[in-house]
Amino acid sequence: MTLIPEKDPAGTPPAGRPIIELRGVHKYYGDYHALRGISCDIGAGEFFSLLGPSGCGKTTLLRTIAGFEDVSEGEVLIDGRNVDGVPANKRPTNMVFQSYAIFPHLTVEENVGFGLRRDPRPRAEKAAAVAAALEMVGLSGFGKRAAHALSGGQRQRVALARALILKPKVLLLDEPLSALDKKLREQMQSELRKLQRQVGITFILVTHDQEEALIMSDRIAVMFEGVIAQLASPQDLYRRPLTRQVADFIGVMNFLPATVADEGGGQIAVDVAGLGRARIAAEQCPGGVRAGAGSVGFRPETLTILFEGEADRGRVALGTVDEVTYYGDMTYYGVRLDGVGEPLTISMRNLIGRRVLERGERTRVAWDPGALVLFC
Amino acid sequence: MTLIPEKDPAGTPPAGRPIIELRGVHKYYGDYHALRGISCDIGAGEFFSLLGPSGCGKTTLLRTIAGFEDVSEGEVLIDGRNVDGVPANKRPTNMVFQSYAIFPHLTVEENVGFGLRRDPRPRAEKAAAVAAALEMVGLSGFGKRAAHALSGGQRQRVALARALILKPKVLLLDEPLSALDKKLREQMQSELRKLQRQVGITFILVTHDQEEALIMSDRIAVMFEGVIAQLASPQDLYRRPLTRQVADFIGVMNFLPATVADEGGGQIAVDVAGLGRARIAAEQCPGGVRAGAGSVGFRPETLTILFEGEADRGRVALGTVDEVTYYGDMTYYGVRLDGVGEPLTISMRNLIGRRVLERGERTRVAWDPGALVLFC
Amino acid sequence: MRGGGSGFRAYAVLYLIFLYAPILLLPLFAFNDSTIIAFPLTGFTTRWFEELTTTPALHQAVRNSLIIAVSTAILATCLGIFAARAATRYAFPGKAGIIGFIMLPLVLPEIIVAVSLLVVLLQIGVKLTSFTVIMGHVLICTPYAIAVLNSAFLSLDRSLEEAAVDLGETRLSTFRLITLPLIMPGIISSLLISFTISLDEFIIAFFLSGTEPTLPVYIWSQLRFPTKLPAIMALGTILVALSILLLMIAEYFRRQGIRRAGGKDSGGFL
Amino acid sequence: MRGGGSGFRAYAVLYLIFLYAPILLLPLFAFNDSTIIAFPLTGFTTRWFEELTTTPALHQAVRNSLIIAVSTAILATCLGIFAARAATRYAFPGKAGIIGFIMLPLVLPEIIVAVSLLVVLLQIGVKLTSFTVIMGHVLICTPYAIAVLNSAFLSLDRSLEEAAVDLGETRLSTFRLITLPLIMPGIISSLLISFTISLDEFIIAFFLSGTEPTLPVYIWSQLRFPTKLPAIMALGTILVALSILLLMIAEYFRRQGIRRAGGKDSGGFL
Repeated sequence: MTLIPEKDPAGTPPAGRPIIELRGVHKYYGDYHALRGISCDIGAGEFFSLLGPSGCGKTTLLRTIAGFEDVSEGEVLIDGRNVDGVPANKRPTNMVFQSYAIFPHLTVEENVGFGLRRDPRPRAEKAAAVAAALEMVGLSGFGKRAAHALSGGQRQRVALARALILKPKVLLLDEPLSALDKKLREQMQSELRKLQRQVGITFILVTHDQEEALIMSDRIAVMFEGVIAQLASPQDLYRRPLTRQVADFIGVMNFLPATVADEGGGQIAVDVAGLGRARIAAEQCPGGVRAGAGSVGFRPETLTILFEGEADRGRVALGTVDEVTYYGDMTYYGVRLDGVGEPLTISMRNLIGRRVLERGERTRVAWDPGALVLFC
Repeated sequence: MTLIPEKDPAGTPPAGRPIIELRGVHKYYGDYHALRGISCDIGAGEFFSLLGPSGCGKTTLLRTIAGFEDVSEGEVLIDGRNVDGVPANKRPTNMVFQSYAIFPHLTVEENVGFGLRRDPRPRAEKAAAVAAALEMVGLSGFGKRAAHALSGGQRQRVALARALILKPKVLLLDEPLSALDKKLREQMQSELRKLQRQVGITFILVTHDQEEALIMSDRIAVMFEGVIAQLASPQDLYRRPLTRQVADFIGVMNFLPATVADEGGGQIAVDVAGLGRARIAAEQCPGGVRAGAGSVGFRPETLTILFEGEADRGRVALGTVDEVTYYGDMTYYGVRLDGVGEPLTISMRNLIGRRVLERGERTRVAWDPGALVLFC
Repeated sequence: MRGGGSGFRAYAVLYLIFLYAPILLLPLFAFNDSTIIAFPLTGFTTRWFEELTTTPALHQAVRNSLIIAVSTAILATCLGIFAARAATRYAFPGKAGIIGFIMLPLVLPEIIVAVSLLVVLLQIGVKLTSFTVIMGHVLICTPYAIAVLNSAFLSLDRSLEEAAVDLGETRLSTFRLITLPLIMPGIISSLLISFTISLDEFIIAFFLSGTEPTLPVYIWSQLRFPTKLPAIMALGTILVALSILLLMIAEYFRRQGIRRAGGKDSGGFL
Repeated sequence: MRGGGSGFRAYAVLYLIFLYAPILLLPLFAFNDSTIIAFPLTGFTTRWFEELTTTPALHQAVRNSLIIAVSTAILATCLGIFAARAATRYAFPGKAGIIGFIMLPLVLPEIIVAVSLLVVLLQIGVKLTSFTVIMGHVLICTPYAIAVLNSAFLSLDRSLEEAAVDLGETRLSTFRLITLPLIMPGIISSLLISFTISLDEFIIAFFLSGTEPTLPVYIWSQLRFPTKLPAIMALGTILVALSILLLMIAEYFRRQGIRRAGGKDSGGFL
């Protein structure tokens, strides 16, 4: 029942009926075409991410699911039901806003319990539900605090508890971690993942941070200019990007010009500029093979610098160290291979006893044809 | 002539007379003791970083060197001359502000040429200097633009050109990259380093981002609560942190309780909780050895997960995978070793053909006594 | 600014003291035991204050002024809420023109407003009462109310309203539960400003109040009698005291508004 | 707000039209060929405007008003710059009290200000001229000037001034090259507001102007003569037109200030 273009591997959505079905969703703002035919299914219990640069339409899509924006064309189904015309307050979705939208004039408790106002349960039961929600996000004992006295991370947690207390079918998160500093962001990424496993609710996360999407998601939809460029699991996305644009957006990728020389028998022969001919498997060209000029991509960790005394392995090229960036656990080298124009980025772990090369040193670089990805 | 505490290795400042000498600098704001006896030398042509959490006094120290804050006690020498009482406009230092402080009512050209107002050179020469400065930061052709129409990265460059056109002896940078998004920040980090090598001026960078300090600096002063906790090169700082606090602030470090059992002959015997006795070298205890309880630290990349079919090497412990975080090029595992309370963080490169373990799997972990650091 | 600045600053301070001295002299004459307002002072008395308590016409004027000021404050603030909400939340054709037109009384001489209102009211045959004064005062207070409430709406994060809807509230209950409490400091500000302007206004009240004078109109009428001057001084002293009290209340609410919004106090009034 | 809100909103719009109708009727009577201000209109004429051009006393009043308004605007704005700079840049004991005291005329009835000034001036024996009116107007305009300039100083990033000093400028040249140009929209705003308040003010001018009436005082004096009323309508029409022009200029400078500061236009006046 999916409407994803054929060429998209789309990962494997969890079994059972999808909780969200998007069918050819278009959105116009006057002349501006913000969403250009989005179709995909999101499974119940999935951690799903919408990833893309700013202005790609990911937030618009999220707000369309939440009910804050109407769909110009196409259908949005939640739990099998078309929600066209259903306002945000009648949808089984809840949202964590980028600004957290904590009500500043209420206490933490009143914020978390806000959605229970129309709940007919007795007061004591509701108070217990609020306490349970606060405990879930690690804020027990903060109930009486004034909301405006909270730190960024605490606001984030209150926003989560406030949305989850209504037990929505889908939790929508609009860049929920972008306002936090790095250490806190990493901690919240881990906590959010654990929370999602614990409550089992479908999470849809909007983010522009590819690392965040890779870390947290079961599946990721990469969006550019209102369309889904690739929908896949983090590992597929990293290892088998469909297009150069996706490859460039997810992690670091070195590109070299290449020409497809020969194809057949499940193998492709590629002439890579500066490195010569390589034989690769068909699955190393996830976007499909076409004869003629294209490019190949290498991830920095698939290239290896061979230190003094290490034996050659795989195919080896010679080059000069152009740039050294020491990260503590890793060192990133910019190495200009002989006969190759652009320096290539190579990442090496800083093992004990392994020295850090200096700029200007000559070095051997081992590369593996099995690691490259071909874009035609 | 340095006044650094003996136990501090202090890296090796470049040869020749230091350009900045700080001697017992104290700063009080009323009752608040912001700087508590800062002493260090900064060499000419160094890329020096002041690293620490917010409120540690790093920005105060920078503003003290710039002349925006008076010193309550102690001396600041610039190029061998005591600058006490010398106002900011008479010091051979220039600053790049956190907000960039681009004058919004002037053009790019007028901003960059602002410092040349009192320069007696003819107009044409000054215009040439402005053009050269703009070219240096890659903004040729932007001279006539209005300053308020610039993007964040462009503002950063204008601020750099404006400060460097005066050929200061020292360029002070107050968190210059914190307002930029991640991709742009990484690009500017690389450009700043290249620029510093090119102009040869001493750069003093204030940052709270340990990764940024590691990448960019020749030497780093780590500050906590108004004192320098360690002054060293990035590699020394990462490999041989003086205190647990420094180790925790720089990169990721796993800590386990440990007891010094025996010492002598350049070797120390340590009983590590859950892992047993390890013999380590004296330099693995950069903060000094004391008998009794302490802790040892492991960096995540010094622990290795042994996959099926890999032979045991070094010392091996058994454990269960508790958490898996997939970063694309790396996977971070949280592994709970048998008999050890806290899960340890282990980073593994995602080599081609190497699978990613799943939560709950049993695994072998190799560890190397030569990689641990002892804190007493 | 160190050298020349400090001399200039001293001059500015002296100038301010000189300007404000008259206001500080009010209490002196109010407690001076003489019907003639002149130095030297002759003795201490509270009889001018006592005289105020026994003047029914004054009491009626105070009552009129309060009724007019309270009504004006409420009406102008209600209109301000609608206009400010429309200005910040919706885009509609001619918006800038309409809002500009509403702001017109800010810059128009009050005497022109007063005269044109008077002409029209006399045309229609409306009797001049406190009600007609309220009309005039709403006209001049609404622009201030809109300006204050406009910034209150602008500083309100729209996602707060969206969050309330997302959590199951209707638009109406969202306005009551979220919008209204959060713009409350702006509403109080608007009420206080409108109240003060209405209470202090003279010329419109003079033309439109008919036989129901407001306090400033009453004071004006008393100035014809020199013997009433010390009592006016006493009245002025009371008004100065009340004004200071009003400023302190306004400042209290401003600070509370900042605290509630979680913001940082940037100092300064207004 | 969808259901009940729209009905309420229509009511608000009607109320506003009702309030503003009189101002719109001014031009009607100004061009009406009759000395009696009443419907039905009898014909078109421009003679009331011609009458204005041939009245020397009016011209003198306009001149007086302009001199007073310009002087007041400049003095109040200069005082405002010092006070706002002191309030935002320095901490000193009693700061809140001093600033509160400066803000006092904002809430004090103008008739009280006028009377107390009059009493003191008569005591000292100062002759009542345009100069004394300027004094009174500076007193009531300075709080507005401070409020406007205070926010101009607050929105000024201090690191801009530090950067200029870092690049070799002195404190004084920094003020001239950086601070002044950047608070210029605030200064223009302050000048316009003070100018408008002074031009429109009646009661202080009435008491302190002596034999040099301002425009509102002149209008007041003409209202005793019913035959002068159509000319007053013509004058009112001109003042409405000028006020609209003034608002448009103010809005232009406000937008320019936003553009210059690189900010986003959040709409609305003031």
